[in-house]
Amino acid sequence: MYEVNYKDNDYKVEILSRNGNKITISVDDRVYDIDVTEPESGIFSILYNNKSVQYSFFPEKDDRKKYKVYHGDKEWNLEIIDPQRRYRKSRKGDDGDDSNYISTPMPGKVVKILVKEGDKVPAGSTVIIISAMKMESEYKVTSDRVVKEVLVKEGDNIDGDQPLIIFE
Amino acid sequence: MYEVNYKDNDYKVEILSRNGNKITISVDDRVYDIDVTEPESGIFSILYNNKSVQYSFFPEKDDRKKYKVYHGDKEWNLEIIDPQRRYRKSRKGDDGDDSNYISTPMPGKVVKILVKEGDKVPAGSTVIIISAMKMESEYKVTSDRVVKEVLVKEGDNIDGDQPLIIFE
Amino acid sequence: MIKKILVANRGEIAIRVMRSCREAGIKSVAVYSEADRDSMHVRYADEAYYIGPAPSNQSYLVIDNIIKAAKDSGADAIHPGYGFLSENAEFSDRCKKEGIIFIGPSSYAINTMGDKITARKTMQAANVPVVPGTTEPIQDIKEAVEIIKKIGLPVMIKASAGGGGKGMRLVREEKDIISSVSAAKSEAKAAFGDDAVYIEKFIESPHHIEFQILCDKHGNCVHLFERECSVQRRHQKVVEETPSPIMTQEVRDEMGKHAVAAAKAVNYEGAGTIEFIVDDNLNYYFLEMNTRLQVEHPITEAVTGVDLVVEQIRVANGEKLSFRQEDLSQKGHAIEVRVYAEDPENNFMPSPGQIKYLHEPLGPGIRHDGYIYPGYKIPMEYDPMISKMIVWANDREGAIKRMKRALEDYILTGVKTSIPFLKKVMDAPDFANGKYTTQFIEKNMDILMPDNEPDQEETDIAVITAFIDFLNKEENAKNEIRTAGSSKNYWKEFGRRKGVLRL
Amino acid sequence: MIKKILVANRGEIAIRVMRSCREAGIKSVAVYSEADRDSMHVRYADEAYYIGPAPSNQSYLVIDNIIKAAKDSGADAIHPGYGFLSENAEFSDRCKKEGIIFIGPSSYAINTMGDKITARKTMQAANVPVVPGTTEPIQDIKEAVEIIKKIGLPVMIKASAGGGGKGMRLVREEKDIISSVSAAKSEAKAAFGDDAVYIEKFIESPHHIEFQILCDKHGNCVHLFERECSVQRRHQKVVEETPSPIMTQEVRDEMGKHAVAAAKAVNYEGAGTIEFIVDDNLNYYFLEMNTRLQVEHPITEAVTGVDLVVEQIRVANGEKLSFRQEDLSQKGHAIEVRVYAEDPENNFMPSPGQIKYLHEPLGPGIRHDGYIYPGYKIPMEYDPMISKMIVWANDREGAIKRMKRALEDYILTGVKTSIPFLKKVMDAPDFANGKYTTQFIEKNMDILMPDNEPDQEETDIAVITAFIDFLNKEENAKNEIRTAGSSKNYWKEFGRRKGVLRL
Repeated sequence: MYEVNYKDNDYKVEILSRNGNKITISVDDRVYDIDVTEPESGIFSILYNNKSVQYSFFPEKDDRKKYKVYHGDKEWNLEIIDPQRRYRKSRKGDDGDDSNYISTPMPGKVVKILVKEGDKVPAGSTVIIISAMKMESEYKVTSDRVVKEVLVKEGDNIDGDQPLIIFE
Repeated sequence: MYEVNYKDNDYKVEILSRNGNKITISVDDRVYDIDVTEPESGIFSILYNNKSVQYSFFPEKDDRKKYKVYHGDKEWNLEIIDPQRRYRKSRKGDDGDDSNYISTPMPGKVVKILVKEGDKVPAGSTVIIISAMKMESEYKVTSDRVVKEVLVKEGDNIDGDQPLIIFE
Repeated sequence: MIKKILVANRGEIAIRVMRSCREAGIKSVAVYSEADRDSMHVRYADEAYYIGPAPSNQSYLVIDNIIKAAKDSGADAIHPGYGFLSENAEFSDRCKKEGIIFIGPSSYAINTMGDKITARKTMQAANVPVVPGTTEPIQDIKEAVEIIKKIGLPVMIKASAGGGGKGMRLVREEKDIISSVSAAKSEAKAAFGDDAVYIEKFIESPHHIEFQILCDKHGNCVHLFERECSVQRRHQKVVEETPSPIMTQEVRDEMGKHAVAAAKAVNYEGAGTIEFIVDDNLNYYFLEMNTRLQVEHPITEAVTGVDLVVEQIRVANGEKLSFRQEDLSQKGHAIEVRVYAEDPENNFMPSPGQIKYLHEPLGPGIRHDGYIYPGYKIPMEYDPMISKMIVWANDREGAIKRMKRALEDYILTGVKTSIPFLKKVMDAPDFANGKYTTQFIEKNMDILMPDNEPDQEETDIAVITAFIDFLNKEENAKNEIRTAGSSKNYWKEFGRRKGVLRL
Repeated sequence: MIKKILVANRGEIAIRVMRSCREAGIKSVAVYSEADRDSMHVRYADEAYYIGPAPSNQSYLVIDNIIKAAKDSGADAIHPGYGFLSENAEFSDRCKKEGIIFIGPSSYAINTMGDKITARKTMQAANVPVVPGTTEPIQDIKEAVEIIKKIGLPVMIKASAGGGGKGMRLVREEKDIISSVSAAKSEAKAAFGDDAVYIEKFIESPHHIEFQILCDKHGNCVHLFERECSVQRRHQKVVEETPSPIMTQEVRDEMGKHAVAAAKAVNYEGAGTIEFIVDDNLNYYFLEMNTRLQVEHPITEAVTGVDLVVEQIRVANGEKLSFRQEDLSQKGHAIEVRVYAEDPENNFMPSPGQIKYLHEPLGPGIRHDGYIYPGYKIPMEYDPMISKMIVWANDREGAIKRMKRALEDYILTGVKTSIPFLKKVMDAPDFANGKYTTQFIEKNMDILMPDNEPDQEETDIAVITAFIDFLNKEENAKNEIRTAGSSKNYWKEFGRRKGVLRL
């Protein structure tokens, strides 16, 4: 049994039957009869109840179980949870990882680093300043932390979602 | 040493030096200093002598050594010949294979088959009629042949370059 | 008011109609055959209904299936596009019977204009010029000679029972009249056992010029000027432009009036086209009426600013035309080319297949109405037209330059297309001068054939391209074997940047 | 005659200029920084020259490097686009010195219009209305009161030495004049040690309306009507349209004459823009002149039919304007939106990154000037504008509908864009009514914020999408392990079709 996580919910997904591109599938207790094709790479054309809709998607480069899905102006960040991952997740507790490091949602350049390894940083203080497209953003810690490791240096170009500073 | 075949010529190609996307390469005795990147899959942006040109290409699905290359209105059918293939080629003699079967340059539908296995077919006679987009084309043999095998039947949809009728 | 329209068509015209629906806030319903599940018109519509196997006589031409889809979807109206059922009187009637609005003319108008003889008689009654000639068979030589003198030379004499060129004589000079009539008659007698002949004015190397008309259900009818469609190959239009380079304002006004009279003669409703053949002296004759939207309608939209599909919908809604003849004018110059998946170098053989790479032309003055996308497989069951490209500029010279640029910018691989041929048309002196007739392609065939022979340097770069891609792929394949999964690679790269692998 | 143009710019404007070059039969030369090797402008040009590292002050802004590329390529002329060196007087002079035609005005025009005080004085001398106010600092309260009465309320009092809001007072009512002047003066004294103040007419919630002008080297100068640019966020234009919904023909003619007078006052050559601030009663005041092509120039091209880049090149060639003022007219209505890689929901933070999927809007009345392509990585070093989309229709209502459709058809994933925000602008009642000022975005912020909360069904389909793709990929991975190489698969499939594996 697979689940797909979106925000605070894990949706149970199950294929009830499949005949070529015609699929009957349940999401929690809601059942959909859909006709799905992939005319272009990363685009699903989906017909259901005779409605025609298009969903675009791509898996994240570093985790093929994490998806970005788009439809109209809407956007979802989803994660496929197979039994193995569910087990790991339950062991670690929620969001256990995320708060262990600072990262940015987008690529940019490190303008200034305000902490060094071993620093004790009080909640709310800025630890790093990143610029992207002429705009600078300050990244702060939300609780008291101790810096374990600084992975970048001033002037570095960084990717989005890349760990920058790791806390203990 | 690799060669690339185009029409009646085998071009000797050799990379003399490579530094990232800057490549010095010789084709027969002509040397090119090029700066080549692949901004989109299947598109090379090539700068040489400060000229900026674009070449599109794709390898054929059933033979990754056969390429179609496009530039402007021009089109090339090329084949990479590595030492192994050159050896095989020299053993078989030129074009030995091609004349053993009838195929079409494009996908279509079999309208009529005029021969059956074992038939002796005189040069110039039509053996199969294929339709594509409302237009019918007759395919003939250019020399006297004997039909070894008919691989398709009337009404079949066919791919381009698919063997249809094999001769002895 | 129409709230949902089923488009009983496919390809670019289906999408073109749906675009106007979207702008008008109207839901659109696609229908599709088995070959078209992945067609862009299905993806673009709000709803989509399957209507049968790939051959159009089992899907797009099956009235019952279309009507069923319309009923199931609750569509108020059906737009037929062009081709398929667009000029089918039975379909027009059937829609009416089923309480669905047919966005097109009545079966009466379709039938009257669909039959050449009836159309000709109707036009004569409405004082619209038709090609001069006899309407009844003639047997008497003397009568024939009199009629020929009345019509004026040159004329074509045709066997009334015949066909295939038998009993046919072209007469250019007066001295040949009697001998030609006699010869035609005896040839006809020998071939068909009947020596009756027809006589028709022979239009030498004519122009094909058509007028767009638009009529509402309240008796209002306007024309939206001409389209010059003389660039044809085997009676298939290839390039269209407006204004016509040979037109004068005087003749335009006069032809426009006749076009409106022609439409009114059949109580026409909606958008339609009156086709004329025109000689070099601008004498013009009714050829036929197309009781639907034409492929080339966008050039009229470009110079008049009128969205013809929106106007069709308004008329179908019972609204009055929102403009009068005097409100309409032509601004600038527009050219359309039809891009086909065909091989100009191989006798224009259709070239279905998969689009590998697609880059569509953009920028000032270009409208591109297509339906293909990268990876799309052009099916072999339907017309091989893949898009129509329309350019607009302030003057004809600017429009030609723009079209050349647009064709150059249009990059498409995987199938052969008519793009190289169309570039040659734009370059042909006869086209540039605007002095061309329906003989244009035939006459210029030698200079229109693409000469795609690459030079040594171009071939070298092509060879290099294939070779480098081949090497890159070999290299990647080796790397893939060495490392398992992209996730590891990511962290490896990240580690490299730091000098040490930390995570 | 100019035969080769170096475009000293990047992104969409470089391509836009090169398109006109192609149409005019002129070769184009691109320059590129390290971040731009894969940029479309490099791919589109005939030649390309590397000019330095990614930061623009090491590449696009380095005059020596641009000049060197021009010399190396043998370009006759340089087009600066907008931004970068386009309003740099030194660059204009340097080109002249090097014998390269600068497609833009003289350094005199750039300098005069570039300095606010000089520009204001020059405009006053040319009888172009400027915002009423003092030009010299005032210290005497009585004098200040007199001047305020002359200018008329409301006025803004500003500290002459100051900035940052200190010593600034808005006066709306007569009874507050004296107290406000006193307060401003003492605040100024305290903050800057100088109590001198300026007084300027306060334009309440103004409109920003600009006029396109075009002048040749022979003293001919025309305007190409107005552009309404009041939809701004932090003084950055977001949406532009023409005609302005508040304009009257009378005011248009008058403003046009003043725009021409403004350009003539600096002996202007080429294309330029005179910006005015306009109050609700259509009183207008010169704001500044942009001595270059504007981002929003295409809406003028759409309604006038004039290709402004082609005209710039003609002027640079020394040709006379090919039209007079009376030859120009506006037809229909055009709107432009600027699409940025930014996140409207996150304070419009720039969103560089890789474009994953791109589908550009096509069809009637749409012009899309962009430079991105699928797989393109938007660099973080430059302006985040990724394209400008222009629609044209016969009237304003039609243009708004068309823009909505175009924005809906524009599909782009991988980076956040302002498209959802622009859709909301088109839907805003104040915009639909044409009753908006530069306060529009601020005033409507609550209804302009995208509300992208999906409903349950949409989320379910998204979940299904991710899940099915995941399963498909798992399945493919297994198959890849089972079979080695695609060549084998092909023959296997072929064999299956025949029932037996024969080859």
